[in-house]
Parts: sequence; C-alpha cells; structure tokens
Amino acid sequence: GGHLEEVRLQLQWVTQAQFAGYYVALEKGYYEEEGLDVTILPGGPDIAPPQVLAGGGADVMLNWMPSALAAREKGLPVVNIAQPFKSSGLMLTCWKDTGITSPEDFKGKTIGVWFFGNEYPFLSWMSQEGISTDGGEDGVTILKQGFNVDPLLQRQADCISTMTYNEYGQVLDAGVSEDELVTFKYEDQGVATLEDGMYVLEENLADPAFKEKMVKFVRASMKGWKDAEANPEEAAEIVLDYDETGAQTEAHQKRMMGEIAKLTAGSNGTLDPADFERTVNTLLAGGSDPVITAVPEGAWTHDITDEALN
Amino acid sequence: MQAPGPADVVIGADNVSLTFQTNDGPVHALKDVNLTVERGEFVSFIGPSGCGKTTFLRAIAALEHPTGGTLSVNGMTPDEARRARAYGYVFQAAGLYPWRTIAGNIRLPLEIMGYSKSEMDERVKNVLELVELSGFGKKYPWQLSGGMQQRASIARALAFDADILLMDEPFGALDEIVRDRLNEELLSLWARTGKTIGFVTHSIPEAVYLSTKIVVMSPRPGRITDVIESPLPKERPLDIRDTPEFIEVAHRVRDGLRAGHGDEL
Amino acid sequence: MQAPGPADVVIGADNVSLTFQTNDGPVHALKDVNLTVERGEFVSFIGPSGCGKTTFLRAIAALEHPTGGTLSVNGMTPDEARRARAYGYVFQAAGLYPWRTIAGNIRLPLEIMGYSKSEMDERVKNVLELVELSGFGKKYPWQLSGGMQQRASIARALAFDADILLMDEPFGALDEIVRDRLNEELLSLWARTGKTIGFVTHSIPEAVYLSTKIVVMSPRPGRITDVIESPLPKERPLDIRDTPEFIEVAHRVRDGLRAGHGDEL
Amino acid sequence: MNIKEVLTQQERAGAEIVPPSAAERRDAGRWGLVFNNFDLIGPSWSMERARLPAPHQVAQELWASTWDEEVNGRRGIVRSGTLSNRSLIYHGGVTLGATVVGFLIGAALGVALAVGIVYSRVMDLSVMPWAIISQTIPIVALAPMIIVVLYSVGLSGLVAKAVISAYLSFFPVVVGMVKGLRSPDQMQMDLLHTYNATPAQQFWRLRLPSSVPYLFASLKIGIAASLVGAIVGELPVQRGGLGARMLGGSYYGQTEQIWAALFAAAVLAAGLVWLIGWIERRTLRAMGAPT
Amino acid sequence: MTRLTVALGPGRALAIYLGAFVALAVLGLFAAEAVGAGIVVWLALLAFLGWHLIDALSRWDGMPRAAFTVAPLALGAVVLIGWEAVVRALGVPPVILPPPSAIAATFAGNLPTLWADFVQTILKGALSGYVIGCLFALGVAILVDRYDFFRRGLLPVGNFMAALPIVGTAPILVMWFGFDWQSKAAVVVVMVFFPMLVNIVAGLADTTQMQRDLMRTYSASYWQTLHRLRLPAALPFIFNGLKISATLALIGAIVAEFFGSPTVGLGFRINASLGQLALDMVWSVIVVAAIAGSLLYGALTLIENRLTFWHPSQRQ
Ligand SMILES: Nc1ncnc2c1ncn2[C@@H]1O[C@H](COP(=O)(O)OP(=O)(O)OP(=O)(O)O)[C@@H](O)[C@H]1O
Ligand SMILES: Nc1ncnc2c1ncn2[C@@H]1O[C@H](COP(=O)(O)OP(=O)(O)OP(=O)(O)O)[C@@H](O)[C@H]1O
Ligand SMILES: Cc1ncc(C[n+]2csc(CCO)c2C)c(N)n1
Ligand SMILES: [Mg+2]
Ligand SMILES: [Mg+2]
Repeated sequence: GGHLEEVRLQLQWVTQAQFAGYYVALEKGYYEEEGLDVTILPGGPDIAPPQVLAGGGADVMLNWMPSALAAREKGLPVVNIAQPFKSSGLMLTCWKDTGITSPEDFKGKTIGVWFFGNEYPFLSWMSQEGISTDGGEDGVTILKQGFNVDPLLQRQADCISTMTYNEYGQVLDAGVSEDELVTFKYEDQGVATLEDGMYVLEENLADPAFKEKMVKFVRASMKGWKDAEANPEEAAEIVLDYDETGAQTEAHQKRMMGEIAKLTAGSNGTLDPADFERTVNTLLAGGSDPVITAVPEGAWTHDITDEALN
Repeated sequence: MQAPGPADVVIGADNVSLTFQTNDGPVHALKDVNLTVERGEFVSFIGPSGCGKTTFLRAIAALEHPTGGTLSVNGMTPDEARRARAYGYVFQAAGLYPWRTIAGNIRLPLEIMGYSKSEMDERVKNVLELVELSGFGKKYPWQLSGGMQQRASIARALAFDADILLMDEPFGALDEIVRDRLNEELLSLWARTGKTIGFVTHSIPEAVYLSTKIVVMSPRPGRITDVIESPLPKERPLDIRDTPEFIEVAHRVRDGLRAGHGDEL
Repeated sequence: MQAPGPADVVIGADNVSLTFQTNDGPVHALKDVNLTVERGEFVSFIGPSGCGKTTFLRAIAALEHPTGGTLSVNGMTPDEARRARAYGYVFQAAGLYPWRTIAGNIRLPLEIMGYSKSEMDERVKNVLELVELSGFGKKYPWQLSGGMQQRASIARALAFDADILLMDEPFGALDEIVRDRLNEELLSLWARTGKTIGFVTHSIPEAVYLSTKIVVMSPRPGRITDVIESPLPKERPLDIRDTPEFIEVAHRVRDGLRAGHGDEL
Repeated sequence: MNIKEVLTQQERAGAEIVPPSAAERRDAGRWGLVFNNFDLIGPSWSMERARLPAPHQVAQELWASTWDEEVNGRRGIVRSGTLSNRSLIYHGGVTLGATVVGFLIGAALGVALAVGIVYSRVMDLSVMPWAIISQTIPIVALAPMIIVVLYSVGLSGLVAKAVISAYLSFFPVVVGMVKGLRSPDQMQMDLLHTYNATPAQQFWRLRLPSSVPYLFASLKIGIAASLVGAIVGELPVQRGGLGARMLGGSYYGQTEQIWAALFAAAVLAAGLVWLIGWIERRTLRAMGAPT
Repeated sequence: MTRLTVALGPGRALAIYLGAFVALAVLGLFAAEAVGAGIVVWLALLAFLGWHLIDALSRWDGMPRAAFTVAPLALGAVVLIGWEAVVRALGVPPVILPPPSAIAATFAGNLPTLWADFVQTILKGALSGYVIGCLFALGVAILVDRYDFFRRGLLPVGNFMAALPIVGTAPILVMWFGFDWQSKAAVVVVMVFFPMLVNIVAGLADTTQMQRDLMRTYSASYWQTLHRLRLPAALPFIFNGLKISATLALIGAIVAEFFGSPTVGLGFRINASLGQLALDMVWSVIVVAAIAGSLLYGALTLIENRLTFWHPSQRQ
C-alpha cells in the first residue's frame, strides 16, 4: 500500500497486441503489486521514442535495437535493460507473379521499406547481397512505405515490408491467398536484428533508486508477457479496451497476439549476448552508409534482468 | 401645345412611386411622379436636397426599380433600354476606378462597347481636351483634385455615343468659369447630336440656361411640383442670361423651389 | 492698414511650396504662397479646379507637409496645433464612416474628445437640426442623398468647438435655398464664437457674402494671385448682395478668376 | 477506380479476365479494363478494401460509427453512460475541443501580431518575414517535437494539440488583418488625424471596423486550419480524435473508416465555417451593411 | 531608450546599439557554458538591445530601403544567437534541439542532397499543385459568383473541403496517384483550394454600389464586369489568399511525403532523419523550406505591390 512510484513507458507504435504484455501487467495489477504506478504512452508515426526519453517525457522506451544503437551513436546513451522479443517478425512480402524466388531476383524491382529508423536491417541485407539501392536494372527501387499494405495490393510495389504479426495478416485479409505470395523472413536470411527491447538512459542507471524501480518494472512486465502468451484471447481483449482510438478490431488483435506470442516465446526477458552480436554484425555490414561505425560498448546490461528474474 | 406622337416620347413616367425600406421605417423617395420627355429634349431636375432627383434618374437608368406605376424608355422598359446601351450616366460622386488611370477610366466604356483601339485613343484625347484635362490622362484618380475627378467622370460619359445622357450634378464642384465653358460645350454637343439629356443641378441659372424643360421637385414624399417649358430659343449665347424671359423663368423656378422648402420649414 | 500684432496671427504662410511626386513627374500644387490670417477672420479660397485650394487647406491642418517655406498656426507648427485639437475640418467629399449611423458619425469627434454622454446627445441633436437632418440620425450614410451626406459631414465638424474651422466646398451639393440658410447660420455661428474660418468655394457671391478676406488662386503652379480684404460690414443681411460694394468686390474676384484661367486657355 | 482489384478478386474466384495476369493489368488503362470486363465489375461497389469506397459503404460506416455504436454498442452511451471510443461523435468532440481552444489562441495571437505590425515600425520591418518562415516549417515534422517538449514540462493532450492548432491558424489571421487594418482610405484616416485621435481611438473607431471583411475571410481560413492542426496533433498522440481515427483507418487499410472520419471532419469544418459566416452576417448587419 | 535614439540621432544611436549588441552576443556565446540558467537574464538583455537596434535602423534615413532587408536579418540574428547560447548554456541534448552552428554545418555538407529534395518537393510537388489549386479555386469562385445555383450548391462543398485535413487526404491521394510527386501535387491542390476560394469570393463582393452601377449603365456583360471591375477590386483579397496558400502548399507537399514517397524529397528527408535522430538534418531541411517559402512569398509581395498599388494599404 501507500504511495506508488511512477513509471512512464513510451511505446513505439499505437496501442496493439504487439505491446500486450505491458497492458496485461497494467490491467491485472502486476505493476501495482510491485508498488509501481505505470503510465503507458502510446506511440504513433513520427514519435521517436529516444527523443521522448531524452526530453524527459518517459522513463523507459521500447525500441528496435538498430534504432536504439543509432541513437547511441548520435550521442544519446541508451541502454538495453531487457529484451522480451527473442526473434524478429520482420519480413518482405512479394507477389509471386513477379517471378521473385530469391533475393537475387530483387534486381530491377520496386520494394516498399519502412523508414524512420527501420530501414537499417533492409539496407544491411541488400549490401550483404551486393544489390544497390539506387534503382536501375541492377538495383532495387525503394519506396518509403506508409503505414499500410496498399502499395502491394495496388501493385505500386513488387515487395513490401511486413511484420508477421500485423501487415502480413492484413495482406491475407485483403483476399490474397498465401500461394500468390513469396515471403522472405529476415530471421531466415540471417539478417535478423533484435526488435522490441526496453531501453533507459545510461545516466539514470547510476541512480540505485531508479535501478530498483526498473527491476520491479521489468519483473512485472515479464509477468505480463508470460500471462499474455498463456492467455492470448484475454490479452487481446485487454489491448482492445486500452485502445483509445477504437480503431482496432477484435479478430485482428487476436491473430496478432497469436503471432506475437511466437516471437516472445524464446525469451524470459534477458538479452542473449549472441543475439546482440548478430545484430551488431548485421548493422556493421551496412555497406557505404553503415548504421553504426563501431561495436557499441555498454549498450546493454544484465543488471536489471539478473535481479528481476532470479 | 400638341401631344407628342408616341415615337417621339423617350421617357414616360406614369404615376411612378419608389419607397425604400430602411431600419427605421419606409422612405417615400418618389410618389406619383408623372413626366413625359420627348426625343432631343434637355430636361433639368431641380429641388431641395433629398427630394428624389437622384432616385428618379437612377430609376430611369434601371438602377432602381419603381415600387409603383410604370416607367418606359424609348417604348421599352428601362432595363431593356439599358441593355440596348441607351444611357450615359454621370454619377453624383466621380466614382472612378482607382486601379485605372484617368485615360483608362475614360476608355472603360469604350472597351466594353468594343471600339477599335485607334478610335478609343482618338475619343479619349478629344474628351480630355473638352474637360480641360489634357496632360492628366496618365494620372491616377487619387492624384487629381475633386473638381478634376468630376470632370474626368463627365468625360467618361461623353466618350461614347449614348442616346440618353443622364447627369447627376455634374458641375457641382467646378468654378463659375469652367462651369460656363462646360455649359456651352454641353449645349453645343446637345445641338450637334440631338441627344436627350436629363440633368440634375442646384443652380437655377444653370437649369434655365440649359434646359428646354425644367422639372421642379419637392421632398417628403419626393414628387414633381412644377414642370416649366422654357420659352428660350435653341440658340443660346451666354448673355441670354440677362434677358427678361430668362429672368422670368428663373423667378418661377425659384418660387417653385421655395414652395418645396416651405412644407418642411 | 495696421500690421496685426503677432498674438493675433492665426495662420501664417511664408513662401510655402508643395510638390507631389507622381508616376509621370512632379506636380507643383503650391508655389511660394504667402498669407497671414488673423484671429476671427473668415477667409475664402476661390480659384479654378486643381489650383491647390484643397492642398493648402490640408497643409494648414497638417495633413500634408510643405516641401518648402514655413507654415505656422497659432504660433506653433501645424502639427502641434493639430495635437492641440485646433481644427474642425469638412472634407470635399463627405467621408462618412459607412458602419456608423449619421448620429454615430457626428458623435465620433465627441467620443474622441471625451464629451459626456448627455453632452454628446445634446450636441448631436442640435447640429442635426442646424443642417435640417433631424429624423435622419438613425440612418446609415448610403441611405442618404448626396446633399444630405454633405450636410451630415458639416454637422460633424460643427459638433465640437474647434478654434479653426476649415471647410472644403461644404455647400457644393446644396440648392440655393438651403445654401442661403446655411450661409446665414454659418455667419451667425462665426459672429457668436469668434472662430477663424477657412472656406473653399466656387461660388463668387458666396465668397463675397461670407468673407472678411478673399484669396484668389490660380493653377499650374498653384499660387495666390489676389487677396481681397472685404469692405462689407460684419453684419450682413442676405440683401447686402445687391449693394454696389458687394457687386464691386464680386467683379474683382471674377476678374482674378478669369486671369487665373487665362494662362491655361 | 477499383477496377484492378475487382478483377483480381474475380480471377481468384475463377473468372476469365482480359488480360489474364495481374502484372499485365497493372499498366493497362482503367477504362479499357472496364470495357473488356464489363460483366465482372459489379462487386466494385461492395469491396472490402476499396480504393474508392462506394457512397453507401461510407454511409454505412458513418451510421455504424455514430448512431449504431452509441445506441447498440457495448461501449455506447446507452449502455455505458459515456460516449463510445469507437464512435465518431466521441472523436469529433475530442477534436472539436482542441480546435476551438487552438483557434481562440491563434486568432488572438494573429490579431495581436497584426496590430503590432501596423502600429510598430520595428515589428512591421522584422516580424512578417519570420511569421512567413514559421509557416514554411512543416508543422507535422514539428508536431512530435512540440509534443515531446510539452510532455517534458508535463503538458499533454488538449493543450499540445491546441498549440499546434494555434500555430497553424494564427498566420492567415495575421495576413488578412494586416491588410484589413491598413484598408481605411486617406480621407478616413485624415479625419481622425484632424481630431488628434490617439492610436487606440484610431484602432477601435476606424481600423478595426474597416478590417471586418478581411478579418472574417481570415477567420474562416483560420478555423479550418485550426481543425487541421488539431487533427495533425492527434496523429502522434494516439489518444482519440478524428486524426487518430484516420490514421487507424489508413494503418489497417479500412478505407471506409478514413472516409467516414474525413466526412466527419468536413462536417465539423463546414459547421465551424458556417458559424463564422453567420457571425459575419450578423456583424455586418449591425454595422449597417445593405442587405 | 527610443528617446535616446531620437536624441542621439539614428545614425549614432545605431552605431552604439550595434557595438553593444555584438559585444553582448560574443560574451554570451563564449561564456554560455559557465553561465548556466542565468542565461535567461542575458537573453532578455539581448532581446532588448535587438529591439532598439532595429528601431534605430528603421529611423535611420541613411538606408531606408535596405532597412527592409536588414531589419528581419537583425531579428534573425537575435533569435539565432539566443538559440545557440541557450542550447549551450542549458546543455540541451542535440537529439532534441541542435544548435544553429551544427545545423549550418550539416546544411553546408549536404547541399546536393538538399537540392535534389528541393527539386522533388518544391518545384515538382508544391508549385504544380499550387498553380492548379489556385486556378481551380478561381474557376469555382466564379461559378459560385455567377450562378446562384452554384452559390447554394458549391460554396457549402467548398467549406466542406476546408477541413479535408491533409492527414486524411494524403493516404488516399497517395493510393490514387502513386508515390511520386503527382500525389503530392494533388494534396496541395486540396489544401490551397479553400483559402483561395474564401478570399476570391470575399474579394469579388468587395465593390461599391456605384462601381457596379456604372457597369450596369454600360450594360456590360458578366465577363466584362468581371474582368474590368470585380477582379481588379478583388486583387487585394486574392493576394491574401495566394500568400496564405503559398505557405500551405509547401507544408502540404512536405507532409504528404510522410504518407509514402520515393527516397527523395524534403518530407522524406525529415521523416527518415527524424528516425535516425539526425535533428541537424531535419533542421537543414526546414531551412530549405523556409528559404523556398520566403522566396515565394517575397515574389508574391512584389507582384502584389505592382498590381494593387492603388489600394490604400499599399499607399501608406
Ligand atoms: N438606398 C437608399 N435607402 C434608403 N433610403 C434612400 C436610399 N437612397 C436614397 N434614399 C432616400 O431617398 C430620398 C431621396 O434621395 P435622393 O438621393 O434621390 O435625393 P436627391 O434629390 O438626389 O438629393 P441631393 O440633391 O441631396 O443629391 C432621401 O430622403 C434619401 O434619404
Ligand atoms: N496626392 C496627390 N498626388 C499627386 N498630385 C496631387 C495629389 N493631390 C493633389 N494633387 C495635384 O495637386 C493639384 C492641386 O490639387 P488640389 O486638390 O489642391 O486642387 P483644388 O484647388 O482643391 O481643386 P478642386 O477645386 O478641383 O477641388 C492638382 O493638380 C492635383 O492633380
Ligand atoms: C513511422 C513509423 N514507421 C515504422 C515504425 C516502426 N514500427 C514499430 S512497430 C511496427 C510494426 C507495426 O506492426 C513498426 C513498423 C514506426 N515506429 N514509425
Ligand atoms: Mg442626389
Ligand atoms: Mg479641392
């Protein structure tokens, strides 16, 4: 009882089942049990979570590791304190009738890519394949993809970026059957990078009280995640209740939750240093315009998870 | 006097009334006005301020619509006559367009009526000379004195050949000498072209000097109190103003005016 | 004649020149104008259209700034006099604010000068009566005839007690009868209050009838060609206009005017 | 508009299409396709993710997300006592609040700046270029930053959105008002000059009344801009409002939802503009304009 | 202080203010880190001096024309110097607000990229949409003006379009017109339409009774009246609309790129750089937009001065 400690969590996108663990923890009082009063700040287009963190608008953020490492290089020292997502859900989805069967065939094709810090894995992959990204016969033409799958459906692009848990489902929902499509999961191509991790400012970690708070936060969040994995239907319902925009549909969130559970399945929250290294290597291979120029030091810590989960 | 054949009647007002609705009640600007004007007449309207002279002129030019009675122009409705471009109108205020030079303002009706370029230049030059504004063609209205603006607006109305010329106090802001000169010019133009002219003035000598017919009006409600046919010959040197006939007509007009004022004093 | 003591000089113009720069060259609206006006004088300005009458009045009221010479009013610069609220000005065009009623327009200077509510109502009523517009206080300017608008603008200038009254052709759009009445009113107001009045007119009889001093001007460049001190007594019934003195002065003015026109004809 | 997708659907359903492959159809003209496959285009009126939804689809969505949701929905006002977060009425209200607050701030700021520009030579010379520059900054780029900054001083929600609304709406008001305040003609100004009126008197009695036509033209644009600002502000702050609805619709490819939200925004705008027009007519009548 | 300016004479006052201003600026920039939060006082002093500097400048008849360009630059200097010093003094992280010096460096280092973005967004997207949108609004305004039927029918539709917010229209228009500049132009058309319509309609109504009556007595046709009276009379309003729309066109073209674009363009650059927290790049793009906007606005003002010289607002 008594008064609760405040924690503000900045999501990297709108309220959806991608963040179910946190909403479940909030709804079921796991945070409260730890003595935390958690506010979840939904993200949206153009909200850069690192910026919010730097401005003091949030205590913890969720971010994809390439973006977080880039921020670190830009002089904003963020540290990964937990990694609930074990594997990557990112993939390219292409029309089969374009004749694409392997990355080789991308040459001369038009591909939709998310920017805003999410372009790094793609650029690294292409440079590893030796394909130029400046268009033309031997390269790929890149489109900055919006927030939906229309470019594929309208055939403005031959391939687009999709997440297993979201956009891919939307393509199927649009009436396209799976055998009209070819997909390339980054995970399978060996260019996967770590997705939704929890990050805080390095300077804050020097404060034992803050550290203590984060321990509690990570513990409760992971409890929420494991709960969500176990009860996906219920988790999706909870997410829907927290969606203030009322835009999400039940069927969609339930399917998303199912797919998300596959990505979180392998993790108890602790970052696997091997995954980190693979991510860094992928990014360092980024060709002419690499995302990061050197192996980052101190970009992650086990201090929090060690204490929280053991 | 012989009744004019219908072909000769240019303006016929038959019991014309015009009432404005305003925020504090109706204003009877014209009431039961009857008037016949034949082709080639020069009619002056004179009367106290606010007696409906402007309103009547505007009604003739189809700029106001009588609320009662009928008004015909050249045997048509005023609006048909307007569409047949029967009118040249000089407004009480100059009303020049500020974005056009003086020459441009005078050219305006000519452009609208589709005169050729050389014809336009020719006419603009002539009327500018007529109103003594040669050399001011390239100035803008706000660069001219009040009287000069008024002359420019007269020039604008004289530049094209309207059948009927309606002039609302055109010479109000001019000194006697220019005024006399323009009076002579106007008479000679009238004699030359046989236009029908409706002319509002506050000057009794001017009215008598110019007109074949003088209409005296009186206010509240605006109505015609006297119509004086001038006995003066068509040929009028300036010194006709000292003849006994002239003085007699002037007296009659003055008496009519006084009577009009009487009701309100 | 005795030179006036400096305390008595209200308006002193010393070699005043004023040139406008326009798109096609400079216009010399005033050139080397010299004039002294004593307290309580009634000065008329007369001259052909465009000779600089308005410009001179505006310069006195600090609405234009001479490009040469000096101009003093009450021993100050015109601008200081303006700030001391020395002027009541009647413009050549009525210039009423279209969003105010007639009464509201007349109340405008009173509001600005901070009169009390009851004082304002009282004065508005009085001046409306003076110009024969009682009952039109609630109308908007566009609901009035041209002459009525002009009278409203006269009323506006008379509503407050300015030391110097500058009137630019105030009676141009009025008929003889109202004009005569307003002339008388103006004279009696002048006699009563001892104001100094500057008055532009195109009517020679009006100028002679009203003034103690008549300034005849001539154009291009605008300059003073004659200054006539009137020999008429201060007390002036309307029929003074038939006296030989009157007619003599009028002749002198007319000659001056003709001369002014001469240079350009 | 929807022809290509319709044909692809029909192909999946087993129909014969000319030309047969979707890749070829991509580059074909739309009217040609309609002509060649005339009997197959019926479903174009009832597609699920249409490029251009049929009017009845939008109408259905509108009905569903207003009346139907409130009256019959689980979260609707009838069942829960509060407006549903799935209803356009709720979201319209959220947007309206920010719009009005932002507009009031923006209009006041705009008028104040215009007065400053007209009365102060320093401001006249130096402010206008920067007001222009401020408007060339793409606000959508700044919106998140503004929101981040306001977050860090503890402001969020309505205020943040209102700030963006005000930012977009002040400029039209400045431009129009500067012109309007300068529109009195020489004689009107001279009259007050002879009275030695103070600048304040000159403002209230002449400049302001003369500027009214310009002011209202500007206010109409200003309030529309304010609405756009509120919606833009709702994008990054996914806390409801029509902007959030539009983004949601776009994100999940629910074209009808975008259209319905667009329609709601347009209704809101038309209403607000009409309201200002109404005030304008009343004002002009009170100022004695001929009717 | 203003009195001081008058007493000293603007020329000498100008020199004094300029000296003090430069001294203060240099001091602030070098001592910023040491001063910390006390910078606020310095800022107030800087603003105060800046004001009087511009004031003295505006009174100095040595360069009345130049004052028009120098004064805004002086204000700009105040803003930039203040910004730089505050960022340094308070240690604002560069991922939130970079100092002007860093922005200038990035700008200078990326000229080819920025030029390509400028061509894509401003020249192709914004300008074409601006021209089409304004012409379209003119057409509709004339229809509305000409036929009462359209006044009742189209004007409400116009008001309706007022708030078709870019956020809603952009995704749809990108869907319809593709990823390249055509869709951006379409967004701009929709955006500039309403302000133009409102201003043209208001302008066409801004004639006096007598001006209209004159045309009536000539029995001028609708088009003659439009061409010779109503359009000239509407010009001051039309230029209002053009100026407001000019800035909207830039915003529209840039923002539309957020909803899908090729990998070139100012909006794309902002979006991509924001994600990389390269705020110096974001601000460089903003500088490009600001320059483009100011040039466009300045050009419009020049044309306005030439065409509406007769309007009282131009003659004061
Ligand atoms: N638009 C209007 N609305 C209401 N009343 C009007 C309108 N126009 C004129 N009036 C009224 O109609 C009457 C006649 O006006 P009109 O302008 O015809 O007078 P006038 O004889 O031309 O006077 P003046 O010699 O002063 O120009 C006046 O009482 C005036 O107030
Ligand atoms: N603002 C101006 N710009 C340029 N020239 C001007 C301006 N105002 C007046 N003028 C010129 O100055 C001269 C004198 O004008 P002013 O108005 O003083 O004449 P006026 O004597 O009042 O004539 P009127 O009796 O016609 O009113 C005219 O030639 C006129 O063209
Ligand atoms: C403008 C913008 N584009 C992409 C992302 C990245 N992102 C984060 S979660 C997710 C998957 C959604 O299903 C994606 C694409 C972003 N944050 N902002
Ligand atoms: Mg009249
Ligand atoms: Mg004059």
